[in-house]
Amino acid sequence: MIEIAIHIAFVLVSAALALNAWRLLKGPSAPDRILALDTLYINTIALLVVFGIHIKSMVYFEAALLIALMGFIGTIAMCKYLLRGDIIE
Amino acid sequence: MGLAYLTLVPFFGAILTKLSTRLGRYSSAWVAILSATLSLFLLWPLAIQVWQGETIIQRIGPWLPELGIDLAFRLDGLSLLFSLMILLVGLIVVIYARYYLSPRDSMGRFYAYLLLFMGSMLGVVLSENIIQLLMFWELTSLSSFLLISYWQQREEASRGARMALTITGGGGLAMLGGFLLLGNMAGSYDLSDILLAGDAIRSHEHYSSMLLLILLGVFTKSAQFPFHFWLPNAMAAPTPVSAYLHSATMVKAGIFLLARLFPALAGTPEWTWIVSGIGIVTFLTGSYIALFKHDMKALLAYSTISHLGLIVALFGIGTPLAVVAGVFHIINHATFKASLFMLAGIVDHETGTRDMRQLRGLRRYMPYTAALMVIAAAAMAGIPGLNGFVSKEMFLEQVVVYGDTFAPSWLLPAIVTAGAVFSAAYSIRIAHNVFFGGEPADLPKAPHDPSSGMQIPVAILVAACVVVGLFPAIAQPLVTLVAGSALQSAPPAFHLAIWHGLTPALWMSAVALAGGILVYRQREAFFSLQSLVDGRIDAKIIYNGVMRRLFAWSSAITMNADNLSQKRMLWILFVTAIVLGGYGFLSGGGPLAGNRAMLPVDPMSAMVAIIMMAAALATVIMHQQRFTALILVSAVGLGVALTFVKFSAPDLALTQLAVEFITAVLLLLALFFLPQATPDEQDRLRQARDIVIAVFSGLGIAALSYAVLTREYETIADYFIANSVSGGGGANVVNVLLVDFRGFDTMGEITVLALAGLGIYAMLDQLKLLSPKQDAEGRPWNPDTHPLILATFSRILLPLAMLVAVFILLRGHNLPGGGFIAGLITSAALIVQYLANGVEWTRSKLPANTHPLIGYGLLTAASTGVASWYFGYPFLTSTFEHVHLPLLGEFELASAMAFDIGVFLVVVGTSLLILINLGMIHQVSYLPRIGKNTGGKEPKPARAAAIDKAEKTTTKKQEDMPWKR
Amino acid sequence: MSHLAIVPLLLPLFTGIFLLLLREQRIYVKRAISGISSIALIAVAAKLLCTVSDGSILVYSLSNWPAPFGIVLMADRLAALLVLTTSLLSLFALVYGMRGTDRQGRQFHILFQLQLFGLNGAFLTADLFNLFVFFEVLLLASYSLLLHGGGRKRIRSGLHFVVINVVGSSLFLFAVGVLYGILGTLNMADMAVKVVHVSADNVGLVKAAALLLFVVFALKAALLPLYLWLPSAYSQTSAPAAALFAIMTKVGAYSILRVYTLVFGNEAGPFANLLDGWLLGMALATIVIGSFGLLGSKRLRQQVAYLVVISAGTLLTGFSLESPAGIAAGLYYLPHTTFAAAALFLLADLIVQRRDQMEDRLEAGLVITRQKFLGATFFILAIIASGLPPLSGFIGKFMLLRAALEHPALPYIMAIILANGLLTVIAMARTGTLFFFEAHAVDTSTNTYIKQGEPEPLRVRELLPILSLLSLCVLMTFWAGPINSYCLDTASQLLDTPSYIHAVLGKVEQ
Amino acid sequence: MEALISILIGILTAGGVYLCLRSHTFPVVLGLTLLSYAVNLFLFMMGRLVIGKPPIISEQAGSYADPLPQALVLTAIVISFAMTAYIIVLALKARTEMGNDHVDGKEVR
Amino acid sequence: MQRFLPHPLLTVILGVIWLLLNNSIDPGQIALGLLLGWAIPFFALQFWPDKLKVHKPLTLLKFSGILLYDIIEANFIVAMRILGKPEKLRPAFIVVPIDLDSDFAMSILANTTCLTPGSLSALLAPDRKSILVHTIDVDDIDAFIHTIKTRYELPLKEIFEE
Amino acid sequence: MNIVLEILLSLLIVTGALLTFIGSLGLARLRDFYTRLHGPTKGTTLGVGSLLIASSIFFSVQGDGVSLHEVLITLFLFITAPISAHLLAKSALHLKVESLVPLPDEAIARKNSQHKPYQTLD
Ligand code: NA
Ligand code: NA
Repeated sequence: MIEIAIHIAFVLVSAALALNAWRLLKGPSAPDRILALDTLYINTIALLVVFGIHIKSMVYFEAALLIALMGFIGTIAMCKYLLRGDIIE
Repeated sequence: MGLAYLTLVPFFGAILTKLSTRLGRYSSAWVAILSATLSLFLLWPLAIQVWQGETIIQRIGPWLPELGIDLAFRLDGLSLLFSLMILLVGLIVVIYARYYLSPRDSMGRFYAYLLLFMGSMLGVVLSENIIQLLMFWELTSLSSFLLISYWQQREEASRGARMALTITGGGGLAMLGGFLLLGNMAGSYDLSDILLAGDAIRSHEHYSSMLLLILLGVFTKSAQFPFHFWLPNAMAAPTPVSAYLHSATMVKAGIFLLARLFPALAGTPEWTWIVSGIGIVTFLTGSYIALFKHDMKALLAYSTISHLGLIVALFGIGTPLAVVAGVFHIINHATFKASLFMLAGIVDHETGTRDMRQLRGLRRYMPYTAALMVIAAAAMAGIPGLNGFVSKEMFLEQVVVYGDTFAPSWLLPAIVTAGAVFSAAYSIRIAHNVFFGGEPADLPKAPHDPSSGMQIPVAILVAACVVVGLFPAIAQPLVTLVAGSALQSAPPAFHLAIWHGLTPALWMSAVALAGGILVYRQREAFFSLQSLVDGRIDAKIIYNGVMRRLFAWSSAITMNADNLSQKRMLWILFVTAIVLGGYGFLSGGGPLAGNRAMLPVDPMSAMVAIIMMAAALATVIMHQQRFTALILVSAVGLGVALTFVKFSAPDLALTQLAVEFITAVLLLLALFFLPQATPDEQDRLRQARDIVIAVFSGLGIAALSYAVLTREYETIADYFIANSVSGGGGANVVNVLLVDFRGFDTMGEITVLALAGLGIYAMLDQLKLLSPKQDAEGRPWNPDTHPLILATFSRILLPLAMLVAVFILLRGHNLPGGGFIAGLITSAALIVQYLANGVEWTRSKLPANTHPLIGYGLLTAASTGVASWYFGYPFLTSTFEHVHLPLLGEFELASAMAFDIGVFLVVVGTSLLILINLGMIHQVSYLPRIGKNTGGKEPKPARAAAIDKAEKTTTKKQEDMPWKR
Repeated sequence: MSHLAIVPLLLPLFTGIFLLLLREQRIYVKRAISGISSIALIAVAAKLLCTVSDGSILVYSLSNWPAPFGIVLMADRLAALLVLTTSLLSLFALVYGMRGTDRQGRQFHILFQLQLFGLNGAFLTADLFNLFVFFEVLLLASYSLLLHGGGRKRIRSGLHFVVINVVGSSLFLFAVGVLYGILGTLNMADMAVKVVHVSADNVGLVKAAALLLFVVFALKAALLPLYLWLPSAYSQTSAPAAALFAIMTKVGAYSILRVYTLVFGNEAGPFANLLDGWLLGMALATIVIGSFGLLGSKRLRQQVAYLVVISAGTLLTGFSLESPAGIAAGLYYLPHTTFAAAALFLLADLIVQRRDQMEDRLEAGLVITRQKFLGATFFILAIIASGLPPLSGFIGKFMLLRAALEHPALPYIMAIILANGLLTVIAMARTGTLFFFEAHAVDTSTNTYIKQGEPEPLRVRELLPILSLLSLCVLMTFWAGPINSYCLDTASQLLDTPSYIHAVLGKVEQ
Repeated sequence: MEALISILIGILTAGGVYLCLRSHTFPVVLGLTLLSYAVNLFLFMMGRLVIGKPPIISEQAGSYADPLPQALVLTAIVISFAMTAYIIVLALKARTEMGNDHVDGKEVR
Repeated sequence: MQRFLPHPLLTVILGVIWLLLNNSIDPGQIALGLLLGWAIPFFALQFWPDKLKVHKPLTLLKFSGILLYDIIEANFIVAMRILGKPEKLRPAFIVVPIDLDSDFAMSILANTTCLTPGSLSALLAPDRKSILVHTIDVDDIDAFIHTIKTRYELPLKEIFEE
Repeated sequence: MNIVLEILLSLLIVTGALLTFIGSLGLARLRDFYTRLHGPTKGTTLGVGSLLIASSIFFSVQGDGVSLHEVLITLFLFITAPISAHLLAKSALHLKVESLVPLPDEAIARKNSQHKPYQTLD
C-alpha cells in the first residue's frame, strides 16, 4: 500500500515541479521567478523525503535540511537584491 | 696545445685591451700589437714543422663526446697561409689604426673587437672539427657586426652591420645544416676523416642539398653574387676594418672553406657548375659595378667582390692548376687590396673625403701616397711586373682551358676578358682620377702626406707586391705547400713566372688593358648610361624591400593573431578539442553504445532532467536579462544536486547545494555593479558559428558520456570500500577518500581555495566602485536597509546553523558531511548576518580580514600531514583511536578529523574573505563611523583602514571568536 | 624512511603558510623568509637530482597507501631536472621581485611560494587527477601573480588568461573522466598497464580522451593554434612574474612528455605513439608563427613572449622525434630557453624603466643610463636566444638537428629551425641596434644632451638575477657534455616504461 | 536513463560553450558555471549510474556506488567554485579598469 | 551566571536540537549537545541586540496550539481557493494597526499572519504601528482585523511584553 | 508494520503530496503575483510538513530507534516560509508588480520615504 502511495506521491510532486518550472520560465516579474525557485526548493524536499522512504534510507536527511536552509537564504538574498541592489551593505 | 693557445691569445688580448684603456689611450694598441706578435711567435715553431711537410693535429679533448664534438686544431699548408695572413695583415692594420683613429674614437673598444675578430678568424682556419670551425665562423660574423657598427651613432653603420650579420650569419646557419649532413656522411666532424671520405660523400643521396647549404655559407661570407651587396654597405666601418676584414681575412673565409673542403666536395658537375658559374658572374658584375662607384672604398669593395669571384671561379674549375692559381691569387689579392684600402684610408684621413668626383691631382700634395697607390692599383689591374699580373695570367689560362670543355669555346674567355677590361678600367680610375688631373676642388682639409706610421705598413705590403711580381719564383714553395694541402695531394708541376710565351692568356690581358684604358677615357659616357639604371636593379634596394615587407607582413600576421579577442582564443580552443577528440573517437573505431545493462527511466528523473534542460536552455536564451538568467542557473544547480542525490552521492549533493548558494550571492554582488542587461550582439554570422561550435561540443560530450555509461569497467574502487573502515577508520568512503586515500588532492584543493581568496582580496584591495543609486528601471532603492523581520530571524538562524555545521563536521567521517560542507554552512549562516544586518554592524562582531583563519586552516591540515613523519610514516598518513569514556560511551578520534577541521577553517576563512570584502567595495561612505573610533586617524586606503579597524575591534573582543578559543 | 621526494612541495607550502600567518608587515622580513626558503629549495632540488641521477626512481606513497590506490609522488631524472630548473629560476625571479615589485600589491611572496608548490607538485606527482589539482594550484597562483600590480592592459590579458585556462581545466576533467571510466584507475603507471589491454570497442574512447588531454597540455604549452593567450599575458605582466612564467609553458611540455611516453608510449599497444603526426606538425607550426610574431612585435617584451612561444615549439619538436637523442635535445633546450627568456624579461624591465614613456617600444629613443652594460647584456642574451654559436642556444639547436638527421621530416625540421634562427637574428639585431646604437644622446626637441632613466646605478638585486641567469646559460655551454649525457640517460629512462611501472606499482606486492 | 543523462550533460555543455563565447563578462561567467555543472556531472557519471547505494559502509547494504568519482567531483566542485569566484571578481576589476564589461574592453553600445 | 552561562534557555533548546539532529539520546550525545548548547551562545549571542525574555511560557504553549490548528485550517482554505475558479477570488490589501513594542513580537506577528487563513503580511509600516496584509479572499475586512488583534496580537503581547 | 499504521502513512504521504501539488498549482494558475504567493507559502509548506511527519513515523517503526529529526526541517520550514513570503511581497510592492486589486495607497509609501533606516540597538 505504501508503495502505491509513494508512486502517487512521485507523480504529484513531479507534476508540482513541472508547474514550478513553468512559472520559473514564464515569470513574468522577478518576484514571480524567485517565488518559483523557492517553491522548487521546497518541493525538492518533498521529493527527497518520498525518495528516502522509497529506498528506506535516511542518508538524504542532511540534503533535505540543507535544501531547506539554502533555499531560504537564497530567496532572501534575491529579495534583498531586488529591494536594495546591494545585498551586503 | 700551441695552436689552441695562439688562437686564444687574441681573445685574452681583447679582454686585456678593454681593461688596459685606463692605462692611457695607446696602451690598448700596444696590447693588440703584443697579442698579435705573441700569436705569431707561438705559430713560428709549428710553421717550421708544416714547412717540412707535416700536418699538425692537436686534440684538446672531448667536449660533447656523445655528439662527436671534440676540440681539436689543425695546422697544414692552407691553414698556415691563412693564419699568417690573419696575423701579419692584422699586425699591420693594428699599427695603421693606431694612427688612423681619431681622438673621439674609443681605442679600447676598437682593438677589443679587432682582436676578438682576429681570434675567431684564427679559430676558423685552425679548426680540425668542423662544428668547432662553424662556431668560430659565426663568431667572425658577430665580431664583424661589432666592428662595422663601430661608429654606432652613424645610422648607415648600424644598418650596414645588421645587413652583414643577417647575410653572413644566415649563411652560417645554412652551413650548420650542411655540416650536420656532411658529418653524417663522413661519419665524423673531423676534417682528417672528412677529407678522406670524399667518395662516400660525393656518392651520398643528400650530397647536393648538403653542398648547397655549405655553399650558401661560403658565398654569403665571400660576398658572391647574389649576396655580394652586404660588402659595400659594410664600408661604413672604419677603413682599417675594411682593409682587414673585407680584403684580407673575413671575406676570404669562404674561399678558405672552398679550399679546405675541396678534396671532399669538389669533382662533381654540381660543384663545377655552381661554384665556377657563381664565381664568374660575381667576377663580371663586381668589376662592372666597381667602375661606377665614386667612393673609393665602394670601388675597392666591388673590386674585392669581383676578385673573390675570380678565385671562387678557379676553385670551381677545379683542375689542380686552377687550385694553384687560386691559392696564388689569394696571396696576391690580400697584399694589394689591403694596401689599396689603407691608401684610400689615408686619402680619406688627409683630405676628409673619399669622393672621386672631388678628388683629383693629389700627387702634388701627397707624392709618396700617390706612388704607392699607382703601384698597388697596377697590381690590381694586372700590369706585368706586379704580383697581380702573374696570378691573373694563370686564371685566364685556366679559363681558356676550361672554356674548351663546352661550346662555343670562345664564350667564357670573352666574358672573362670583359670582366678584366672593367677591372683594368677601375684600377686606372682609382689611381688616375685621384692623384692626376687638375687641382682638387674644395676639399674639407688641406691634403699632405700622412705620418710615417700610416705609410710604412702600406709600403711593406706594396713592396711585397713588387717583389713577388718581379720574382714570382720566391712564392713557389709557399704556393706549392698551400696548394698541396688544399688538394690533399702533391700539386702538379708548375712554375711561377712572368713570361709564358705568347699564350692566349697574354692576348686576353693585353686586350683587357687596352680596353680598360679606353673605357676609362669614355667613362663619362658609361656613367650617364649607368645613371639610367641606377637605383633600379640594386641588390641593396631589393634587400631592404624584402626586409620591409618581411616586417610588415609579420606585424600584420601578429596583430591579426593576437588581436586580444577572447572569443577567438576560446572558439579556436573548442574547435581544436572537437577536432582532435572527434578524430580520436572515430579513428579508434568501436561502437557508440556498449553492452552494459541500462537503467529504466522513471517519470520523476525524467521530469527533473527535463526541467534542468529547460532551465539551462532558458538561461542561454534569456542570458541578456542577467538577473533572470541568474535565477535560472540556480535552478539548474538545484537540479544537479538532485541528480547527485538520485545516483547515490549524498556528499556531493550537500556540497553542490552549499556552493550553489554562495555562488549565487557572489553573482548577486557582482550584478549590482555590472550592467543589468547584456547588449545585443549584432554579428549574426559569428553567433551562428558559436551555435554550431556549441552544438558540436554538446554532441561530443554527450556521445562520450553515453559511450562510457553503457560500458562495463573494472575499477580500483573496491579497494577503497574494503579498506575504508579498517584502514581509514571511517564508514563514509567518500570522506575517507578525501581526507586519507587521496588526502593530498584535498591538500591541493584547499590551497587553491586559499589562493583564490588571497587573489580576490588582492584584486579588491584598491578597487573602488560607485554603487548605482537606482535599479535598472531607474527606481530608487527601497529605503528600508534592513527589513525588521529578516534581521530578527537571521539572529535565531545563526546558532541553529552553527549547530548544524558542527553536526555535519563531526559526522563527516562516517556519514555524509565533512569539513568542507560544514565550512560552507557556517559561512552561509554568517553571510546571512551580513545580509540582514549590514556590514558595519556585523563587522563589529566578526573580523573582515580572515587571513589568519585561512592560514591556520592550511597550517592545521599540513601539520596533520607532517605529524605522521614523527611516527615514521609518509606525509598525511592517518590514524584513529576508539576511546571509551565512562557513561558517555564510545568516541572515535581520527587524525583525519584534524585534517578536516583544517579544511573547515580554510573554507570559512576564504568564503568570508571573498564575500565580505566584495561587500565592502563601496564602503567609503561608511568610513566616518570607523574614523570616529580610530581616533580621527586619516585612514588610507579607505578600505584597508576599515579592515584594520575591524581587526582592532575583533582583537579587542577576541574571546568572541570561536577559533581563538 | 626518506621524505626527500616531498620536501620540494612542503618547503614552499609551509613557507607560504608561514608568510600568510606572519603579522609582521615589514617587507624585508618577508623577503628574507621567502629568499631563504628559495635557496633551501635549490639545495633540496640539487640533492634530489643527485639522488636520482644514478637512475633510481624515488616513489613516495602519500598517506601510506600503495599505488595505484593512494596518490604517489615519483621523482625520476626528468622530474628532478625540472624541479631544479624551477627552483633556480624562481630564486632569481624572486630576487628581482625585491627591487620593488613585491611592494606593489599584497601577498606577492605568498603567491610566489604557493606557485612553486604547484609547479613542483605538477612535476613530481604520478597521479593524473593529482596533476590536475596541481595545475589548478599553479594556475591560480599565476593568475594573481599575473595581475599583480594591476593596470588596464594587464587586467584584460589576465581575464583572457584566466577564462581560457578555466575552460582548459574543464577539458582536462572530461578527459580524466573518460580515462577513469574505461581504465578504472588514475595512477599513470597503472594506466600504462591497463591501456595495453583495452578492448577493441573502447580504443576510440581512450583515444578521444588522450587527445583531449593533449589539447589541454598543448594549451598550457602554448602550441599553435592555442598559443594566442601567451603573448599579451606574458608581455603585460610584471617582470618577475613573467620571468617565473618562463617555466609555465614547460609544465605543458613536461606533461606531454610524461603522459605520452609513459601512458601512451611505445608499449601502449593500440595507442603506441598516439601523437605521431600531431605533435611534430603543431610544434613546427608554432615555431613558424612564433618567428613571425618575433618580427612583427612592436615591443621588446612582446618579442620575448614570442621567444617563449618559439622555445615551446622547439623543445616539443625535440620530444616529438621520440628518439632518445631527440628527447635529450629537448631536455637540454628546456632549462636553457627558460633561463634565457627569464633573463630577457628582466632585462626588458630595466630598459622599460629607463625609457620613460617610450617604454620598450621598438623605436630609437634617447641614450639611457648604463647603456653600454645593458647593451652588452642584451647582445649576449640575443646570441643565446637566437642560437648562434658558441653559447647554449647553439648547442641545443645542434643537438636537435643532429637528432633529426634520420627523421623522415628532416627537410622541414631543418628548414624551419634554421630559418627561425635567421629570423631571430634579424629581429634581435634590429631591436639591439634600435635600443643601443641608434639611440641619440641629444634631445632633438630641446637640443640638450640628455640621458634617460634613473640616474642611480644598477642595484645588485637587479644585476644579480640577470647575470646569474645569463651565466647559467654559459655554464650550460661549458658543461654541455655532462648535461647532455644526463639528458640522454633521462630520455632512455623515460622510454623504458616497464622499469618505471615496476618502480611505482612494484610496491603493490609488498 | 543513461541516454537521458548524456543528453542532459550534452545540453549543459552546449549551453556553457555558447555562453562562454559571448563577449561580455557576465554571460561568460554564467557559461563557465553551466560548463562546470556539465563537467561535474560527467565526471560523477564515470562511476556509472547507481541508484540508492551511497558508498557509506553498513551491514544492510550489499553493494555500493563507486566512491572514487564522487571524491574527484567533490574536489572538482571546490576548485570550480574557487575559479568562479575569482572570475566574478576579476570581471568587476575589469569593469572598473576598462570602463565597460566587454571581455576585450571594447565599448560596444 | 551571566558570564558562564549566557543563555540557559538557548542552551537547552540547542541541546534538544542536537539530539534531534543525531536522532539519538545516548549519554555521549546529550553531553556533547549540552556542551555545544553552552558554547555556541558565546559567539551567537553577540548578534542578539535585545535579549528576548519569555514571561508566560504557558500562554506561549497555548498560542502555539492555536497557531498549529490555524495553520492546518488555513492551508485547507487556501487549497480550496486555489482549486476553485481564480476569477471568483476577492483579494485585498489591508492595513492592520498594531501596538507592539518588541521587535521580536512584531516579527512573530508578521509571520503568524502569513501562516493563517488566506493572508500574508506584505509590509511593516516604518513607524511599527501597522502592518500591511494581503488577503487572498476576504469578505469582512473589520472581522479580519479583529481576529488578528485578538487571536494573535494579544497573546504575543502577554508573552513577550508586560 | 500493522495495517493501521500503513494506512495512516499512506494517507499522510498522499495528502502531503497533494497539498504540495496544490500549492504549486496555485503558483501556476492564479492571476497576479500577490495571490500566487499564497499557494506555495501555505499549501506546499504544510504538504512537505506532513510528508516529513510521515517519514519520521516510517523510520521510527523501521526499527533502529525513533526518528524525529524530520521535525527539525518541518519547524524550519514553518518558521521561514512566512519570512520569504513577506520579503517577496515587500519586493513585489517595491517593484510595483501589478495586482488585481489596486496597490495600497501612497500613504504607506510616504511613510516609507520619511523613514530612517533600521538601527540595531547595541
Ligand atoms: Na556590497
Ligand atoms: Na612560459
